[in-house]
Amino acid sequence: MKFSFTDDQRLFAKGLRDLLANECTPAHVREAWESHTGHIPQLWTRLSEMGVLSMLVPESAGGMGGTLIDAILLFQELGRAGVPGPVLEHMAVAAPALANTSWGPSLVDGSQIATLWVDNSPYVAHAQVANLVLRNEAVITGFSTSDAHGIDGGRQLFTISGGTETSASAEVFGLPASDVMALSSAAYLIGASERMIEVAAEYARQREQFGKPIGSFQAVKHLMSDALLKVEFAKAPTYRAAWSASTGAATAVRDISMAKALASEAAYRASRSTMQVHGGIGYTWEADLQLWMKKSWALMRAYGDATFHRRRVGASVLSK
Amino acid sequence: MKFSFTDDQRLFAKGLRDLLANECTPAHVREAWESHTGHIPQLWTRLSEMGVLSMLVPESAGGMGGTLIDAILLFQELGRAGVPGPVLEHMAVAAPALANTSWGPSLVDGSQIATLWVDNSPYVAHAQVANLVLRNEAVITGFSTSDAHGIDGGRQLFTISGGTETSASAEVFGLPASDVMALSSAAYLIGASERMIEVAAEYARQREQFGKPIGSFQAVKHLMSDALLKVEFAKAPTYRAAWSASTGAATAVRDISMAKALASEAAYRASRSTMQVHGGIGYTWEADLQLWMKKSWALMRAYGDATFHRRRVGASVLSK
Amino acid sequence: MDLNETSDESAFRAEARAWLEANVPTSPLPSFDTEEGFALHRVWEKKLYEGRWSAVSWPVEYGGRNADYIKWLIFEEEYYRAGAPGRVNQNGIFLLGPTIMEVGTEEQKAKFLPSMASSEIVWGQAWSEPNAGSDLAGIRSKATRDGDDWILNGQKIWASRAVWADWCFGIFRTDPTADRHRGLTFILCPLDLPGITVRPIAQLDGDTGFAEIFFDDVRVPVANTLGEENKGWNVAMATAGFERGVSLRSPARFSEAVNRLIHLWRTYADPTDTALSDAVTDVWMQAEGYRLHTYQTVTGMLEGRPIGAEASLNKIFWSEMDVRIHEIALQILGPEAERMEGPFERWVDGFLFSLSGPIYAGTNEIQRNIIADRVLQLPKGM
Amino acid sequence: MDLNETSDESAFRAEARAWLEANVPTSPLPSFDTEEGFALHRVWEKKLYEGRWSAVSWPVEYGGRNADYIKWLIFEEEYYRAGAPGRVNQNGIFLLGPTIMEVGTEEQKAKFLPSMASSEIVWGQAWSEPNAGSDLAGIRSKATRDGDDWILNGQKIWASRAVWADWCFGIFRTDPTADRHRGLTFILCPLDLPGITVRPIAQLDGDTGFAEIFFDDVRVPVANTLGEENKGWNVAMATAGFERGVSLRSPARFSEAVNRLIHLWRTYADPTDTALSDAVTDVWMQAEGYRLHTYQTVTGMLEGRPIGAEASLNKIFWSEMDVRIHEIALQILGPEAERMEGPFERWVDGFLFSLSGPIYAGTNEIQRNIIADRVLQLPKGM
Repeated sequence: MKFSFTDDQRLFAKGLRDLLANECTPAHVREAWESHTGHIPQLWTRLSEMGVLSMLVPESAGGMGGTLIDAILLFQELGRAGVPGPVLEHMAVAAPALANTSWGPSLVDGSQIATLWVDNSPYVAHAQVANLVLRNEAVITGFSTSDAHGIDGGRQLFTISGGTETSASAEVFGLPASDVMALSSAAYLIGASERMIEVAAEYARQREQFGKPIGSFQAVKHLMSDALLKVEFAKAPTYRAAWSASTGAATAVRDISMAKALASEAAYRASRSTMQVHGGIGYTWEADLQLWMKKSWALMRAYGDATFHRRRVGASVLSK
Repeated sequence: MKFSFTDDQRLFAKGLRDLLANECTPAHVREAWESHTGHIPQLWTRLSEMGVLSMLVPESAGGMGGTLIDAILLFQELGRAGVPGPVLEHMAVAAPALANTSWGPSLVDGSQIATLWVDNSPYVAHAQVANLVLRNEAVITGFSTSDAHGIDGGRQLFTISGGTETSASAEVFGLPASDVMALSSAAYLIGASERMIEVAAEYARQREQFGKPIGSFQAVKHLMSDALLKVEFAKAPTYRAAWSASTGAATAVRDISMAKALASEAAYRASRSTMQVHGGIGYTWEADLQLWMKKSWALMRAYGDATFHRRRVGASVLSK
Repeated sequence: MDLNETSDESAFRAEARAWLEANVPTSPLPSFDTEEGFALHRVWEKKLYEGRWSAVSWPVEYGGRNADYIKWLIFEEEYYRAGAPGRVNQNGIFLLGPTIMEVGTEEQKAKFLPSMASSEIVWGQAWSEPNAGSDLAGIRSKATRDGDDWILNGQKIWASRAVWADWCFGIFRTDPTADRHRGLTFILCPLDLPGITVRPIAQLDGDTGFAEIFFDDVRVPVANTLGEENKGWNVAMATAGFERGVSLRSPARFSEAVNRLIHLWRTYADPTDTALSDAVTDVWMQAEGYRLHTYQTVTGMLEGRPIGAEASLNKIFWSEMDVRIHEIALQILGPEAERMEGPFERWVDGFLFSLSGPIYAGTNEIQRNIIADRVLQLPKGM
Repeated sequence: MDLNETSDESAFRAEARAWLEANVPTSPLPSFDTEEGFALHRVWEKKLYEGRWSAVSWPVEYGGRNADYIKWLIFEEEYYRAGAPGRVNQNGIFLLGPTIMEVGTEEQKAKFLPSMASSEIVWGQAWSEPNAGSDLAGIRSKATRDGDDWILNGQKIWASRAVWADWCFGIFRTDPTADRHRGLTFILCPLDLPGITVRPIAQLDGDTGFAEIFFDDVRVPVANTLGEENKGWNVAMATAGFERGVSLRSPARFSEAVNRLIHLWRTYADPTDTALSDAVTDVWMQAEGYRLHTYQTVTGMLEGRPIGAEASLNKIFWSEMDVRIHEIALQILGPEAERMEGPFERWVDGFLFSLSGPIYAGTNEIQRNIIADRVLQLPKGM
């Protein structure tokens, strides 16, 4: 029994963090929002070069051949930086699922962009910048899009129509796309939560009221501590879910649902607490906090909300 | 539209508060607990003399002829003092319900003590000190009791067996006994909550840690404020429920349930927060706080818990 | 205690209902935080004024109906029930107006109240500053006396409605030697004067409901002082007390929102899911509790028991309730809750707006301190 | 990452399970906070010791099995699974023992550890004082040097197990000129010495799990000092860190409680009531999350990443989870939840005990401050 990551896994995540610190600053994310593409082409290229996009693609298909354990810290780093665009959809599902199809090479090198259309939503995130949409048992290309005005500028929402369908499987490691997305979103939400807490802690150290930094007030300390608590206790379940999914454990679906339920609630709590710590500034467009808050409000509902996933866990542990 | 009490109503409540400040101190309550009777005979006599026990009995039957609006502040004062024994059961239900029976006079003057057996419990509170037990459609006398070890020494719990049944109605103002008890308990819980908050505020003013009164720390301030908030916002609904019950309003049952749900949750919150403010002392037998905490933990479940009553409200407001 | 309406109250309700049914715009106006919407809301206020419904609690001479607080609540219930537009001049009619009536000179009343009631003048609020948010006593903007004029310098922020408003009111430091709450003066100021720059602040939803106001040697007559010089803090606090206490968020707003939530629940939710029906019932009880609590409070005010620090309880209660109402709605909406536009945008927009509730008009943390210190008499600890 | 047990771990688990199945008393022992129960628990500890299961993580020479943290967690899982008795010498084996191993002299180890492992000596804990609860640095009890002895004077409170224990450990002020955390010394002391008075404190449930200890010119050898003189704070904090971090409440305790809760739910609850099934699922996730988090923490410790202020997160998490587990159980129990005795008394008693969790070993408010200050690096504010 060993519940930790290897040095290689940690180093790769650190490398990605360093890359994102330069290539995916809040200014970059804002630009992606304001361009109405929700996508940073140059970053996409770098993620491809680094092997992030192809982490879950078998080596035989030109990928990194990693497992979901190898990928889970990367999802978290993507969330820390609030990376916009279909990076989770492409990396966690489309690239590995389609690796051995004719789309494989262009998805591995990132020259084509894929996104997903999961069953429980009428909307397709990122459709406008995607070359193909992977649905349950089909790839759709040549579709047209209509803006559905998503709240998160880094996760633009569309309805799509038309296009050509080609049959394909959306399974990854034997799991349906929605479950793999639930897992990767859980990790992404944890990263986003950590970042919101860091940003708010920094604000609380600087901002003075009543002649002191507001971070010195217990009310602020406790808001922040409680937010951190929920995030920290969502991590181990998320890493365990990655392990269960990677090893084909019988509890994989339950464990993924537990991760997504906890991470969704942690992210929501973090968004509320860190906004409260920011005061009026947190309610403005100018404050970077919104980049992660809105991402949290979107992803906490996407791929099954906390209630959906809690009920799946309940169905598993309460029955018998 | 006038949502306030008359001067007479306020003065009577104030008179009861003054009486209880002398006759029902924490020391008196402890004595009732430790005697294993859960009853203060001398106080009972004074409550009878003052007209509290017969507040809801018609004047024609020798009572005060009051309404539930007249009584609601009295229930609250009884809770503030944590009055032990079957005072609510006797005053709110048995005396008015049986006023025109042969038991009437002895219940009005308090020379006999009545308690209740409501349907949703296998236990009868206060049975040992009661001369008669009023059940749905019968009065039971001459029963024997077996201690069920209630958590609240001021609300001793028994199973009863044997005895003689005489048919009687347990309705008051057209409402079943359980609803009248839910209403009176709601007010009692509000009084108990107010007292817990006062006791904890006093402790927080005196107790020093880190060189300051603990009440000067925001964490303590906010625990206390949040507890007060719930109590304050349970009051108007409870007074409104008394009005609805008194006037035979169509919403009387819904309004009583709303009051009991809110008061039960407020009392529980108050018990948790005030215990936390007390620290270790709050966890001891010596601290008076337990007198109201345990009463709260008992009454919040008796006569329908918050979930039962919330669901009744829901059935009323969500249907259609 | 009599919770039935008097016949007078019922007649008032019926009159308001009839007027609103006949006059409320049939389709919603655009947000009053846009130029077009602001103008249309001003037109609506004008119509309200002409029907003498814009400021029902004001004296008849200033355009009101001398309605007592109970009637004011009844009017609000009918107003929300009718789905009538937001009140673009709320800062004026509900906040500044009552303050002018309390401390203003007769001349100020005559000058400012009628144009406020008719929304010929719409008011922005200019209290907070970049370094004086929760700590309003940290105000640095100055008013310097020059003959019969004040010269205003400094910066205000979170000035609601100020982007399109005509005038604003705020407090300025007039005695630079005085500390914190002392030496401040309450001043009324047109927003089109030379030296004033209004910079809109975009909110989370992109709208500009707030602005920064920069004052650069702005000259206003000393006659624009409200209340005593150097006593602006007390004047402002009277206003803030009323704001937090009753008028900022009337109960009808939340009762109406909960009614819409129940409709949403009936339309889209699984009725056997008790977790969800409990949540909806809870907010129904909260809205109903807030309504009852307010009726109790205003009865007390009518009977001469003024509202005090308990107002802070209201602020916490309604702001947390508002967040909760919207959280539940968004949960019911599922994937639709991710859209800023569409058939449910009012819920999503309302959610974003609700998040500002625990922050503005004094954060809920500050309100909890106030309750602890003034109601529970705990020792000061700041 | 490999969350499967190694064959060595599985063998250890099997051995523990077999031994416990053969040896755990078939009916529950009386509370160890009664004289009779204390004695019976000591007998049980003796039996554990004889099986070498009383202190599995200790070195073999002191009666342990040199089990690493993972195996310690496995043992705890089996221990709770078997429904084995509470650990009357927890203060010694889990708190003081590891501290002695870290800072004790060889002589102290030889003297104290074997008798601790066998519970020949049961230890009470004597840290808090009437005016030093959350603020442990406010300690006033004194130890004055007299030749080779300390003379102890003062009063301790919340001394757990001290009513029946043999020895206690605590910190005493040895340098009266030093302030707060400085000038304190960690001292071990028999409880049967002249000058010691132990006054039991009755808890909410009437049991006496705590005591006050009065020291009146109590003489103990200086050899009973643990760690450096005047450095008792650091020694105590090392112990407290371990207590809060891992050993105070092992995850198995809560997993076991949640399993009992699920059984209660299956037996008595309406399975279609999602509000209730959600609540039960939530605490299952909490217990499971705490278990996973602990495995992650101890893997980190085994790999050389020591636990720091994050220990405070654990303390808040398990104590709030424990309250919640019992709240849900009592809700399911309905009228039975009002009884202190009866078939469900374990739940009611457990509820009362759970309420002490957010208070003892440093209130959760203090833990939140620690997290804010040390993990989040917020400015000190006390």
